[in-house]
Amino acid sequence: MLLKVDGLIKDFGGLRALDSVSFEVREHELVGLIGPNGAGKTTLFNCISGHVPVTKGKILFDGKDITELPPHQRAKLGLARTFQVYAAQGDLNVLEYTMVGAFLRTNGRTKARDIALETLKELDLLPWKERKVSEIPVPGQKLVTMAVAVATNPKILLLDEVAAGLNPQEIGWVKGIISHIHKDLGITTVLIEHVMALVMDISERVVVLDAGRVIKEGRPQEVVNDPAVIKAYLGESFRLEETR
Amino acid sequence: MASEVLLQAIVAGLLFGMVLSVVALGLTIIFGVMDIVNFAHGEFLMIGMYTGLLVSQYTGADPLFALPVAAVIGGLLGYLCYWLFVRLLLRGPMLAQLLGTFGLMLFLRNLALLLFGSEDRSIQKGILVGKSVVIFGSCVVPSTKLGAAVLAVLAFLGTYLFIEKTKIGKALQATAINPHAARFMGISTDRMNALAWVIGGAGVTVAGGLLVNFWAVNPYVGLLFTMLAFTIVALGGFGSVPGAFFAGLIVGIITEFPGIWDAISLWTGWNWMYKVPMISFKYTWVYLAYFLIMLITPKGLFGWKR
Amino acid sequence: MEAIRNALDFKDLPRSEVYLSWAVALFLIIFPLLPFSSFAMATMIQFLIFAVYGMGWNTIGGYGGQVDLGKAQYVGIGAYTTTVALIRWDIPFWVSMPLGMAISVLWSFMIGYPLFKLKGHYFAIATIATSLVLKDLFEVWGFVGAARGLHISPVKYPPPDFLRLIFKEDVYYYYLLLGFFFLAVFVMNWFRHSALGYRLRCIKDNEEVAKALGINVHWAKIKTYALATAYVSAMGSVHAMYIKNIEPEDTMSLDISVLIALMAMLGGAGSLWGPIIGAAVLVPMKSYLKEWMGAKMGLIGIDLIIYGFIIMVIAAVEPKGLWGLYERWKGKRSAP
Amino acid sequence: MKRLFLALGFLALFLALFLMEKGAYAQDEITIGVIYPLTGGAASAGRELQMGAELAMEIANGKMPELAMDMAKEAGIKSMGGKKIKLIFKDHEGNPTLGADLAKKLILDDKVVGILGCYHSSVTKAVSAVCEQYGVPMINDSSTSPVLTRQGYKWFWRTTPHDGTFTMDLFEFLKGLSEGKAKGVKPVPKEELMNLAAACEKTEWGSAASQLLEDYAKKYGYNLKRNLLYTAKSADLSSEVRSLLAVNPDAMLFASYTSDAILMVKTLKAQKAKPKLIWGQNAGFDTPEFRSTLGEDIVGILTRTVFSPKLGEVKTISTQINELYKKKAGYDLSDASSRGFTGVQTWFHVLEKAGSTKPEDIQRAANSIEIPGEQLVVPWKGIKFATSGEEPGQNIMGSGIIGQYQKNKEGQVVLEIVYPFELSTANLIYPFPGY
Amino acid sequence: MEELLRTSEVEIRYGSLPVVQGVSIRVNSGQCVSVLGSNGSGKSSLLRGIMGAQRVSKGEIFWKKREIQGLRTEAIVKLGLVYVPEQKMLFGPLSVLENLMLGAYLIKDQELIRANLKHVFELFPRLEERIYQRASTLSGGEQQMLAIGRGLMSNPKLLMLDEPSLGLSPLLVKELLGTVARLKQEGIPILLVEQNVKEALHIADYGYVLQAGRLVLEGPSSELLASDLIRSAYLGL
Repeated sequence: MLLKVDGLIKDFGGLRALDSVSFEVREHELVGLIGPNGAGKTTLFNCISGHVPVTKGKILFDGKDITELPPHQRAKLGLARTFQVYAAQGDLNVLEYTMVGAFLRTNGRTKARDIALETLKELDLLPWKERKVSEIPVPGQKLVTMAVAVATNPKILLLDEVAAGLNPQEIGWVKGIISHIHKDLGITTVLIEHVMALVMDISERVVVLDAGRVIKEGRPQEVVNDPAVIKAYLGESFRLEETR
Repeated sequence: MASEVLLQAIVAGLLFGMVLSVVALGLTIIFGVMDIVNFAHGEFLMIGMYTGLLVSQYTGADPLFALPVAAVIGGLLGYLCYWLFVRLLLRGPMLAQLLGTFGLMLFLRNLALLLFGSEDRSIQKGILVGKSVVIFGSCVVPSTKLGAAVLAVLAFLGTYLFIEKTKIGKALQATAINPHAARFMGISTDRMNALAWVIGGAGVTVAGGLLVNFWAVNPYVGLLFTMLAFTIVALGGFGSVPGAFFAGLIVGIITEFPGIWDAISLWTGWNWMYKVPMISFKYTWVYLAYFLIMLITPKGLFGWKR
Repeated sequence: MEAIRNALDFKDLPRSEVYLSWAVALFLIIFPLLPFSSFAMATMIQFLIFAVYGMGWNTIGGYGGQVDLGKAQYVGIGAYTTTVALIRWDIPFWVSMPLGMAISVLWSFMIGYPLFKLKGHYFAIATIATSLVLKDLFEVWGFVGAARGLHISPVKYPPPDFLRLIFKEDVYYYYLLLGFFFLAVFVMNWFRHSALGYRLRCIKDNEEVAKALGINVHWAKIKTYALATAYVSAMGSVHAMYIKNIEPEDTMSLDISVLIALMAMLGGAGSLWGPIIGAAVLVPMKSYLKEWMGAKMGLIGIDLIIYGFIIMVIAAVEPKGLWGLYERWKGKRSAP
Repeated sequence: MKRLFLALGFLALFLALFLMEKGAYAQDEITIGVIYPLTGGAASAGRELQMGAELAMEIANGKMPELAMDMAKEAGIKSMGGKKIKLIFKDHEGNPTLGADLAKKLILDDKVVGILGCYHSSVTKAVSAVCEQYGVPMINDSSTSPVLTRQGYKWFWRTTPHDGTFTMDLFEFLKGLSEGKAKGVKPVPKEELMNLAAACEKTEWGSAASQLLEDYAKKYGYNLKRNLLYTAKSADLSSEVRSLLAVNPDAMLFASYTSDAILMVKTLKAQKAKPKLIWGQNAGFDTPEFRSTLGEDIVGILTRTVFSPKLGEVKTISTQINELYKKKAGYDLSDASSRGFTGVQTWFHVLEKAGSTKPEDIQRAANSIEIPGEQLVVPWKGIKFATSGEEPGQNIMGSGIIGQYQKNKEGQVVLEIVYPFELSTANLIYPFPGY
Repeated sequence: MEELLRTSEVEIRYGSLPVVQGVSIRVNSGQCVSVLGSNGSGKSSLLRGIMGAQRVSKGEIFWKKREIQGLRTEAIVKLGLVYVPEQKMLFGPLSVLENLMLGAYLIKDQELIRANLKHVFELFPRLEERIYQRASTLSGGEQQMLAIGRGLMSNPKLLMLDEPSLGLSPLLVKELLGTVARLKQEGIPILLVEQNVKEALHIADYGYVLQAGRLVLEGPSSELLASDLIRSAYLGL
């Protein structure tokens, strides 16, 4: 068991964003995390990566309780993530930015550079290496943040909506990269995604969150046909029969 | 004796604090409405002080009558500053805002230096100048200070009522709380920002007009008050108007800490206390207070916004 | 070893910039041989001092995006350490300067820890506050001469004295400062390429992302702040030996902090050449405007009026400063 | 190509900037650099000094046989073939670093023969160090911190007596007061004047003055209950005054520059302070601005000084110069202007004696001149610099007086001399009338 | 049926990322139109674009046949388009009444304001009970009521509701959408953005379905309800 979330509760003021969420990610798995707007997916990521403190519950990573650790220490243990909305402002170029990730494992500039170049090559981003992150289009930025996360050499990678706003062709491209990261680099991946075409296609297992609770867990096909899931997405009284 | 000294210090601190709260009023409104820190705030105050001084000097009228003039000049200045300059800064990052208001500070300060010279100047004639009021015993208060404090409270109350009781005041508050939502109500945020600068500018120049009754003015006077105002705004809570008032009083008393120290040393009779040059730390405590407040309660006493 | 290689590695700069820097370096080296007035010399010395101050500021303020307006306190600590050490115990400059740096860095750790819990404006104002508190303290502390300050007597320490760094002619100070200046550029170049430098630039961009990449944001800021401090403190020490008369009101005034920050910001925060350009433009402008229009025409303060106005325009038009303007211009040229 | 021209243009401009800065003055003039605070908190004193110095320069360069002064007899410096003195004024704003920069510039770029200045003791200290380094003679006319002549400098001479003398005068005065020596006042028991409180500005001058008060109070057996330092630039002194009043002092002693002296008296008035004596260590307490701003509020205040128009009653030269000065400035000579005048006068005598502008000659001349008291506007026995002992370069013939502001018959406020007792021009007002 | 609002080939970008592409919708007087789509499909961006709160990079927006693209938000509000935002955007520290009065900021006529207030309290009696309470202390449902009430205070000529049911319990959703239905009955034109497909379509006359920023389906509500495409738009099947 690589990651285990146990009875996680997160309150914002009076609002309970996560309510006793428990789920597990096994090594070398690719898990999709879906759910309607406001279900608490990103909050869950923030709790796991340590960007927001949890109210109650436990997070175990690689057999270690990381609930109280600050984010940078979690990253050192091998937990990497990307962000949903992140538009770079700074003047780092793609290579330099990827090197920041590589510096987690080494302090030498040459070595970091080598790691970064290799990562960029793996993800087919080499042609962009001299360009400033803030100057490339947002879908590209998302790929770069993935590359940076991969450059930290993580055990697990949490991807937050990498395909949002991409066109089908680009989605295909991203899909390829994700499965490359997962299969060839052997990095366990958790994926938040709204683009169902992507999630359903590559996830081995899907966890559905609604209103802060896990309402369903299982293989993609199972999940989409689950009445509870459909209800969560399409509304109270929506029945499958009506649409047929 | 000790209690008299203590009382004197506290009275003086409160009176000064009342004026200070008007100094901070504009800063807290501008900050509240548009999240921008105006480092030139003290320079506006300095302009108010010169206005009070010059108007009374050339017309022979009492400096207190110069207050409306100061308010108009300050308001106008704030308005111009907003439309010509600050509006452009808002597009940039925080670094540019800091840089810009610093530039404004240097500009105004040295303009005053060019126009008025670097000498200290103070009011010589006036209804209140040179008179004192005995509150009781040896507790003597200069009438200028008392008058300024009373008018300060009135000015503060006026502004407070304007913000709390009028429609435009409410719109200003709404802009401060959430400018996007305010826009959806049909409130022009640009106009509200300008209004904040007008009120801010007028408030602080009026404070300057009050201050000049008992405080000498030179082009460099602004910085001290900028720092005092920042402390008050931090203590009262960024953007909080009533907070500014009470925090002003507290900071006023902090500046009179040497008097309190004297009272304690008289009380206890400890001679070593006389040797501590507490008077040199008059404002040091204020700066320290800012630092500590920001670390302990970043939202201040009345803050609703950070 | 790699650190030194990094420090000397300017390969990532465009060729034109490299040539230009060679030209500037050459000019700086031969400058004292040219027939200039002592005033020009003094101005150049000011330029070198402020360029190094600005480079120090640039690490935390430019690359880190933390606007620090309290650098004067470190100028003060550096200046006072060397001067006190010289006057009280006759410790030579070359020992007391590192000592001053150590004390400054220690102090920066002490106040940096709480300081960096604050962000943005709050941080900027808090740095002013700490600097003022320290200044007030120095103004009453008899050991360091209180408000009357300290004074290095030319009788007690006759020039030239290479150990204590006491010279009569400015040219000695000039070359010494030039050495420091080049060193500072190299250290800056190293910093730019070091893990810390990269991390800091990432922090400036987005702290949350930085955290997720395993960067201890608070600690990285404190470390960089210490580096900035070391720069400023070392220059403060030299500055003290140069002016030979230090007092809190002058050495530790907020004006110094503001000038340091402004020069770097105006030149271009977060770029290698920014602080140098800022100092190269502003220092001569300030002193010559002051001399011509201030002293000769009686327009007191005109230097800072123009100065302030330029800063306002730059802030409103191009937040990245003069270097930003240059880059934009270059970008426009290369775009079509 | 366009870019190259642009770059070249900038470079040319840059070089031009530097090259334009080279002062050249006519050879037939002897230039003296004068560094005074022409702006800032002590600007009014600076202007006084400047006008005094200019008046002396006019007299030295012109011919006014009606004046009983060596300086007035011939135009220019006789020993150098009638060369004229030219003063280059610079403004140090009360900032020592700026002062030192200006001195360097005067010495290296303007090639001045010597320096005069600088009022603020702190600035004088910095400037004198520069002069010492470059071996350029400096005469100080107006700084009174005793430290200045104790630095072992070979190129520094001071005409004015320092605060040691003035402070001793004060305590002698207090002592005389209890012995009944003061004109028109019955002996005051020492117990009545036992408790003193002092406030001095906190730079070089004030902190030295503060230390002297402490020392002399101990020596003379008085109780200095409070001795605080304050910032001359502060715009509000109410807590300082309250702190002084908290110890219920019999006499209040101050060392203040101009604007803070005015503020101090105003605050005393607003607080209804009523000590028996108020004494000012000159500087601020003896500027025309102090008098004109505060008017009758200063009646009864004592100040140490080196000049009072009343001196004319004993010294004709003082009256004559005062008349000339009045024509120029519109009001009487003051402490500052008379010292500035005397400073240039001393320079004249030194140059006359040296006969050349070589620093060594000037040094030799300065160490050996002796200007008799009757040539001076100030009430000193003369000017003669110590060449050995504790204070080389200090004028050993200087002395101070203590004046008191009193209202004369015409209702004007004038400075009457009350100490030395034998020079008294009026009865002492004691105790201080209060507000 | 007079045309009120029409967008034509609108494109909105966040940076270089297009979130709305070539979307044309139309609202006629007296009509309730619903815009549907899963999250991230660009519904809210579209509304914000119409309100001038989001820069529209391409396309045109007409209000009563007049081009309003490029106007400032304040000016658009003045025309009578009222937006009730997704995150409610209440003025938390102010009271319920003050919030409502700010909704009527542009109205000068005191009588009208009083009448509107009465109308709002009639629709949401619970708001009247909490009239002096701070908005931030209200429950989620009450906050949504206040947001709608505030919108109604300015006599809207078109009310744009952005996911009013978000984060509410099923019971509250029913109640709230009931109120929306009532508003429609009263003749107020409504543009409703909802996730809650079924409920929304029951109220609306016409619907548009967005997927990844593009219009994939449109038609009268009854037709949409019967369509299979809607499911694929949401669940990607």
